[in-house]
Amino acid sequence: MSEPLLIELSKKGRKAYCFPALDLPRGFESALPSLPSSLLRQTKARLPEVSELDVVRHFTRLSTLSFGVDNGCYPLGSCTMKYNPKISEKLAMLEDFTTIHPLQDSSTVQGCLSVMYNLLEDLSSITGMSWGTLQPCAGAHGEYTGLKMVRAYFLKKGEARRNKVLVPVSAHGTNPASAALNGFTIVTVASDDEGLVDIDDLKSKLDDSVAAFMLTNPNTLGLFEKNILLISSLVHEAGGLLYYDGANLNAIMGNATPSDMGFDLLHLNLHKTFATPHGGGGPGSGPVMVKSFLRPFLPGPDIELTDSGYTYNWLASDSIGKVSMFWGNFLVLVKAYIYILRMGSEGLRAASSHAVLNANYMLHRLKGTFEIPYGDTCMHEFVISCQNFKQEYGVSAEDIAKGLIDSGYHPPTMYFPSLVHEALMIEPTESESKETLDEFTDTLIGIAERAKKDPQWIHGCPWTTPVGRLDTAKAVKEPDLHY
Amino acid sequence: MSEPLLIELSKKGRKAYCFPALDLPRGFESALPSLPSSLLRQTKARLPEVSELDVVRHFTRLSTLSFGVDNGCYPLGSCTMKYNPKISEKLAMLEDFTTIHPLQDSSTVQGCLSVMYNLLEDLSSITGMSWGTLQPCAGAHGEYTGLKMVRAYFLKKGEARRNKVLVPVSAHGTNPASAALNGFTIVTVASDDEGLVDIDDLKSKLDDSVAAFMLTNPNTLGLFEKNILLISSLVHEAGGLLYYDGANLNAIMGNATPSDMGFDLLHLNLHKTFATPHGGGGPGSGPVMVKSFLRPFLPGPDIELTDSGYTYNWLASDSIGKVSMFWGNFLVLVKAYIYILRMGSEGLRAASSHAVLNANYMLHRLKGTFEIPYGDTCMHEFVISCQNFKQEYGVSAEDIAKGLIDSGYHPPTMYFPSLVHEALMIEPTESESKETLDEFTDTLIGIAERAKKDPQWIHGCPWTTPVGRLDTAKAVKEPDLHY
Amino acid sequence: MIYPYIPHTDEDRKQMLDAIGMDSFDDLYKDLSEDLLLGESVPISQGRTEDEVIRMITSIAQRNVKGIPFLGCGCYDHIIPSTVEAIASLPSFVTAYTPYQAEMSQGILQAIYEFQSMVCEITGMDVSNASLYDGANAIVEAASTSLSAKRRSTTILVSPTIHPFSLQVLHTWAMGTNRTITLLPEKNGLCDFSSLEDYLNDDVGSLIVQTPNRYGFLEDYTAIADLVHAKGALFAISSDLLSLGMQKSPAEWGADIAVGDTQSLGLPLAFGGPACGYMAVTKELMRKIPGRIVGASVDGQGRRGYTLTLQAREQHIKREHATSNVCSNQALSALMTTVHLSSLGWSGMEEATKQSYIKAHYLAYHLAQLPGVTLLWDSPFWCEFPLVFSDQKKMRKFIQELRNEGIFAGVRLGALTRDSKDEMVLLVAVTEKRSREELELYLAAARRVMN
Amino acid sequence: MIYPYIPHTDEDRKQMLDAIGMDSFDDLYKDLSEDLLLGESVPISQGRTEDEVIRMITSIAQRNVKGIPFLGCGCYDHIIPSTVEAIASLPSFVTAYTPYQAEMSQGILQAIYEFQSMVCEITGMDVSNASLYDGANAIVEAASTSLSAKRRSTTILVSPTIHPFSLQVLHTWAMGTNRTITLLPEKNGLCDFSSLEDYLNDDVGSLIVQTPNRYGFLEDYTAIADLVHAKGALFAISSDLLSLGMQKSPAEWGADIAVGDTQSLGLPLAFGGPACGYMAVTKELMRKIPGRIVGASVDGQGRRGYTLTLQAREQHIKREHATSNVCSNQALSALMTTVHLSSLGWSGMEEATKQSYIKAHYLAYHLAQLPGVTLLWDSPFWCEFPLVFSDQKKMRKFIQELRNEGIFAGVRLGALTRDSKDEMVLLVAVTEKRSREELELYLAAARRVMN
Repeated sequence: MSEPLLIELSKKGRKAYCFPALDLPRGFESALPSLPSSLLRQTKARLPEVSELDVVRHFTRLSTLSFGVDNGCYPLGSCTMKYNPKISEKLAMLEDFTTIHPLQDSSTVQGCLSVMYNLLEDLSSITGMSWGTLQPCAGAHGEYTGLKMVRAYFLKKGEARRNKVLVPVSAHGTNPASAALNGFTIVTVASDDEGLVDIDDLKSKLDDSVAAFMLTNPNTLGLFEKNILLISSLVHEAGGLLYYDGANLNAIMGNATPSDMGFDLLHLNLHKTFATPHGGGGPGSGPVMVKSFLRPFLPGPDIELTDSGYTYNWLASDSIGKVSMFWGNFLVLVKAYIYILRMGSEGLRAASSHAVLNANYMLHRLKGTFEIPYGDTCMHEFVISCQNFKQEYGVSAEDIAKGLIDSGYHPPTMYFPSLVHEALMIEPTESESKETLDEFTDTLIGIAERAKKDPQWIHGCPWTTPVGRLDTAKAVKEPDLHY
Repeated sequence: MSEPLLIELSKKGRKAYCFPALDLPRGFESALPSLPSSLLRQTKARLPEVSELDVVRHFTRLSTLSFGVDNGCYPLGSCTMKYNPKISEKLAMLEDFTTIHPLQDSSTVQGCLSVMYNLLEDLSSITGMSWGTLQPCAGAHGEYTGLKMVRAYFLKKGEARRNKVLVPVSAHGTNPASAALNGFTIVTVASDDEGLVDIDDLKSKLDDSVAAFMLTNPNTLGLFEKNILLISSLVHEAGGLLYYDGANLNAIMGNATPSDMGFDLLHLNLHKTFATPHGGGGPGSGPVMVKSFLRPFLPGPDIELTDSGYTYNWLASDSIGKVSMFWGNFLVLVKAYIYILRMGSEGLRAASSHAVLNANYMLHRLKGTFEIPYGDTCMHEFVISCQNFKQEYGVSAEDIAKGLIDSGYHPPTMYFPSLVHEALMIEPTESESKETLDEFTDTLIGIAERAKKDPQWIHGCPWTTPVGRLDTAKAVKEPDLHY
Repeated sequence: MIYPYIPHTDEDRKQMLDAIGMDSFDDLYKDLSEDLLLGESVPISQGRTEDEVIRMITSIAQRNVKGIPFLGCGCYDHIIPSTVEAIASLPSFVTAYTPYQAEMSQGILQAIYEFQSMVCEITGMDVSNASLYDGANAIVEAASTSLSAKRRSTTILVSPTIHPFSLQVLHTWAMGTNRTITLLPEKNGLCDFSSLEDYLNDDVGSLIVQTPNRYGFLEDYTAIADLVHAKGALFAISSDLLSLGMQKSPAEWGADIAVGDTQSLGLPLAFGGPACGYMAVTKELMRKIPGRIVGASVDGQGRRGYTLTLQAREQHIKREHATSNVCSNQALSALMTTVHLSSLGWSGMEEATKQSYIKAHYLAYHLAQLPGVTLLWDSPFWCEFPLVFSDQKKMRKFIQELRNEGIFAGVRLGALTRDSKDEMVLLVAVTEKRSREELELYLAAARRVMN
Repeated sequence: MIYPYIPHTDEDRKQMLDAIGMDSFDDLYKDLSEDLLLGESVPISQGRTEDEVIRMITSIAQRNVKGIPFLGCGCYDHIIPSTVEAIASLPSFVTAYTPYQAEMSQGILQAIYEFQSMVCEITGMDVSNASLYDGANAIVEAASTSLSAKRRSTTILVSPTIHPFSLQVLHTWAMGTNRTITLLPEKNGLCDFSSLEDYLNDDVGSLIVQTPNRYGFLEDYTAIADLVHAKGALFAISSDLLSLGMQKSPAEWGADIAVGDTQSLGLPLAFGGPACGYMAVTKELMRKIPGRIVGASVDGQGRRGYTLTLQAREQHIKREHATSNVCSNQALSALMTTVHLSSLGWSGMEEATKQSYIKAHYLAYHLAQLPGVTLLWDSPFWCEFPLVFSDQKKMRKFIQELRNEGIFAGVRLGALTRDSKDEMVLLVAVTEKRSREELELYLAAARRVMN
């Protein structure tokens, strides 16, 4: 069933919330001069006037028109939709966290600083890096922060000429966008037949104008860049830095470190690898971790442990400055810290191993039905192509994805990476059981088989949702962006 | 979509929860003699072995197969399904309440005792009674407790002969059941043409064997017993007591008191009138409030306010003893207390007035379509009859109720009271807005109209639920009560 | 006029009154004579805003004193997985009524069916209901069921070692009726069955016992069921449901009725409520059991579904002839227990019972070394034991000194029974949740007081 | 081997490895050279059980000191209705991703559409996005949008009175690029526009100002928009969204871009995060705005539905040519603001701003009577004001004595700017949540210190 807009339920004079009456001496209010009228708002905003029950019912119903990991399998490639532990949600809402102001004196926020300091220590251990910052609010924000440090590093070094950032053609879109935001010129590096970085192409593009090569490893095809040590030495020989996009860390966490692979800095997505919830699109958290030579460039303030407890350290002279209003998405940090405490070193290693096991198991079960353009095995995710369905039956990747919705699954990522035609990118994560994987793959194969015979059915999918596929062209041509 | 049983997802060795390792000196455990084998369990219980995500998904899905007040209008007659404030849920879960043991010394539970004492004070004011007990866990439990006090009172008075309890034919089923549980003989009093207590019949049954007359006012037809003061004097003249079933207090709260009507004792349903949630069937709470002459018979312990704070008082020599393990459903009491604090005296009066307004408004809108066997106006609820639909079109009250489900409403109470054939008993409560009432009544009228023309459709309702009407005869004949 | 939780605007009120042909709110109450209508509002305080109530309730709650609870006596501080609160706060569960409309209540019905199944599995019995108020009331229902199952019986034989409060609740039930509660003798903290046959006359509907009993002791019911059954009476055992992770189940003892509380499985202390009574019986008693029961069936298309069933037993059908007056039960508490058990599985339940056993014995062993206290009898116990003091002043000091360390040392049995023979007895409960540090803190303080 | 949140049994592992033709977990990592594979596990602690983590985190959290916060500076302690947390904790919202699959995400999409609508209504602008990280990053995005909207512009004119941290974040954005941040002069705590025309050269992409500004003052932008627009530049105003319940809206000032934070509307302090940046623009800038946007459309049957739209602006399509790199935003925070505003309505929002105004002025008025402190300038303010001390020792004592009363007296502006001229300035914030008692407690303590 669809739900009207709350404003459509609005009724003049209805109230869901009342404030306590003003309890100052009555004389004061009347004696107080009001603001100059030039500063006063002239118009009213049209907001819903509804009862508390209206608010609760409206949003409760909207929640039933949404789908999260708690509702079912959500194998969205590159997004690591793993289980978000309930204990994290509970503890992050402790009043001793939620009622603390970010500008209290450091002596009164030792709990918060302790969480942040210890989380940084653990993330350093997990990545093999020296230290980092928790300020970035999302993965892309981390990329921006990391590349800003790269810029600052080369400026300090007197290598202002380094204005290029290389990205593989298979990179996440945020990589080139974040580089561009920092004023870098983006140079795309080709993939070879195996779906890996084309070493010759890379070599041809490495020169003394290159600031960094951004790489996610495993890459977005779910393939480990086997030549990573070679890549690392090539980039470093050219005087550039190697940047690790941590979106795919869930493939290697605890089994290998970006540091050993030669990466100089990286960002993490706590809302992917460290099990904090995605919240329908955020808040996430994108800490940046660096090797020691980049540490002076980290955003301020740093947190230090002194004899009198944790304190802020604003002193780093080469710091790029702040990247967020305060200290980052603190409550998300709490949840990530809890996840690490729960899992421990062996648990984190097991998480990535089982994520890789799950992906390979699914790949194995699907390869009879779907084309696997790159690789016979994979890391934590893999990409299938529906091109043969498209060509032979006119059935697109989107069609097949939409078919899954009626069976209670969230579809995989569609049409990414662009290297693969009619791509579906599948990442099961370690949270899913063998039974769920079996059911999901059986369903997907069943949809593919039925689609061949029943094109009308598949083009109409999904059938069970409150709306079918929407006219997205109309949404662009005749934008209706608010009530 | 349907959901399997969790045991059907069970897999040997899977775990959703791990306990901390035992951390006692290793020697101790091995030196400790185990229990005599005669005391040890021999068999394993078959419980689900699943992951934490399995647990979360299973019950989250089950929640989507349930319907509460937060999901939509729930006009279940005699159940007062009003809005359950979110603030009550939040505050009842304060650790300072949930981690308190019932047998801590009274000096360490002043917070809990304060809630209970002040709630009793407020409930006394609202009902006009002298004092009460919060121990009963539900309305029926309150009835049982109240009638036990009636018994104790007459025993003490030397009137053991009073072994009859009168109930009107329209009484809630719990009334006679609770009386029977106390060893009373039940005598039913007829209704007159108006649906009210038949005074002549009452008179004919009043004698010196009558212990009490149980009455809910307004009665289950939603009609106020206009002759209540006459009834009261008749019962009292016969030496009996007048018991008030508080299930329908939401019609008069703040506007009138059972005390003024001549009732000697009563129970309340905090989960109805005082907005605590029903929880899918409980926990509720059924305080009993009494006039002062019955106070010595209240269950123990009482709570007293002394110079050193709140204390338990176990001393009442005529007390009927305990009726619950500890002090009642304490967290429910907290929620009811919060509701009273929020509403205040004017708010409580407004609640019942608006409940009555809503019911009359609905009655007015429905009376062109449905037969209203009793009364042209009502109190907080009313009963419609679908008998004409049954006779002319073969459409039952159940059919019409099931039709509402497909429109996103919970049906009204069906087939009660038995006085009315093909009864639907509707109680909107004050929480529902005029708009919701309009939509609900429009829908109900629409269903009734369609049912006349389309019997096949109405007999198949509901169509949109994961299961249709179940074979209840089979459920009784071939009981399948566990996995 | 704006009231919390009432959506009506002035315009609504006017339109609605107009529609029903009334002029004012007074007309709504025209059936009430004038002397019944309150002139002034009831004498309670004015309404408060949410913010005011938050401050007020938070501050009231803070007047409670928290401590490390070594308190038991029917309410225990066990570990609860985070899943329990997360699930039990979902609004479709919280704000629903009893699932009368099966088609839109499959979630709640299935959860109750799973609850019943788990209770049957753990007790070993055939049929469970959907919950009762608490353990004490479950005993009352067991007694009622017995009398209705055995015609003309009026007496319930009761172990003297059942929880003192359960016994009080049972006495209340019998008070003013033709029912008789007869207590068996007690020996070394256990029910003494040596003369059981003498008590078993034709009036007896059932024998009701409890294990772990009021002292925490585990009782041995070898051969009892046969004796009871030989006289046509029923045998009912009350147990903390969690204890059945270790001790022999009611079915294994040959019981006809298993009752008790599930509080140890997923419910917080919460000042003693809501708890969650359970009751399970043999197939023979299926149509005698009180309360709600959910059963599986099929719809017209053969799809499996769940529904309230065997309702012919219930008050809303049978009225005074119902097996009980139960209407509301403790459904949400039962859901919490169901989620708890789903999270633990059998191995987790075993682990919880085992660790409680070992930790309780660790504390008992070391306390028993101290001068001035002894363990009251040496009967086998699970997670709670009675410590008897030789000196009442010492006992008070013990409790006070431990309180100063943030520890609630135990429950004074005398405070429950108000019986002078129990005055020197402290019941100490230890669950798997008590950490080693907490145990050592207890012991250190105890040594300081007693040495 | 049992790990938290990993469901695999030993048997599963074996079966799955067998299926894929591998012998062990090592085979899964065959593409990693041996020197990349870690021999030992990473040097962090062993896993802990839930109960252990609950104890640990609770105890860490308790090391924070709570107080009555008169602290603001971009993070304010306003009243939040209970509906907000209740809704924002529903699992289908919490555990969902960005709503790429519209058909199964209508709930989230519609909620975002409602968020956008409310931001448009309150700012008066035409188009809002679905949220940004925080107020400081919203200013950065405003700057980026300006430069991309006005070709060949490289300079952003910035008011010196924007939040010190926003200014730092903006400087970081400019650092190492061809972008220039030029600060206007300041006068009496307000941006001084008297020489604005001199600054407005062709390089200027936009003028960015903030009101209430870093001191809490409300600025007057009469005629500014015309001046800026005359030079082809854009005018961006940053505001606490709640403040627009009282002060003139960005649209009313003629702004092209409205940015800021919604933290004051439904988000707890939470040590500063998650907050929720907002950005709304004129129709002309619709295709330049960064971040997610939800639009309404119809499906094949003509049913209204919501979907992410105008994606051609975004990084996953346009890569380096995108309007921004934003991918994750603060969706759940935006939901909280949406529920908050839905609960308050316009009258509630007005009430909150009005009460904050009056209470802040009450405190300011009485503090200004005290010796040793004065209000820094007498510009109009809303809910926050700068108090300047004549003596640094007195200021420290003031802060410390109030702390002893459980009050956080204010934010030292110097701690943010690390500028000696700000050392004696204390920024005091008062919201509608501060009760009369709390205000009097503050005043009483202040009088004790200063008199």
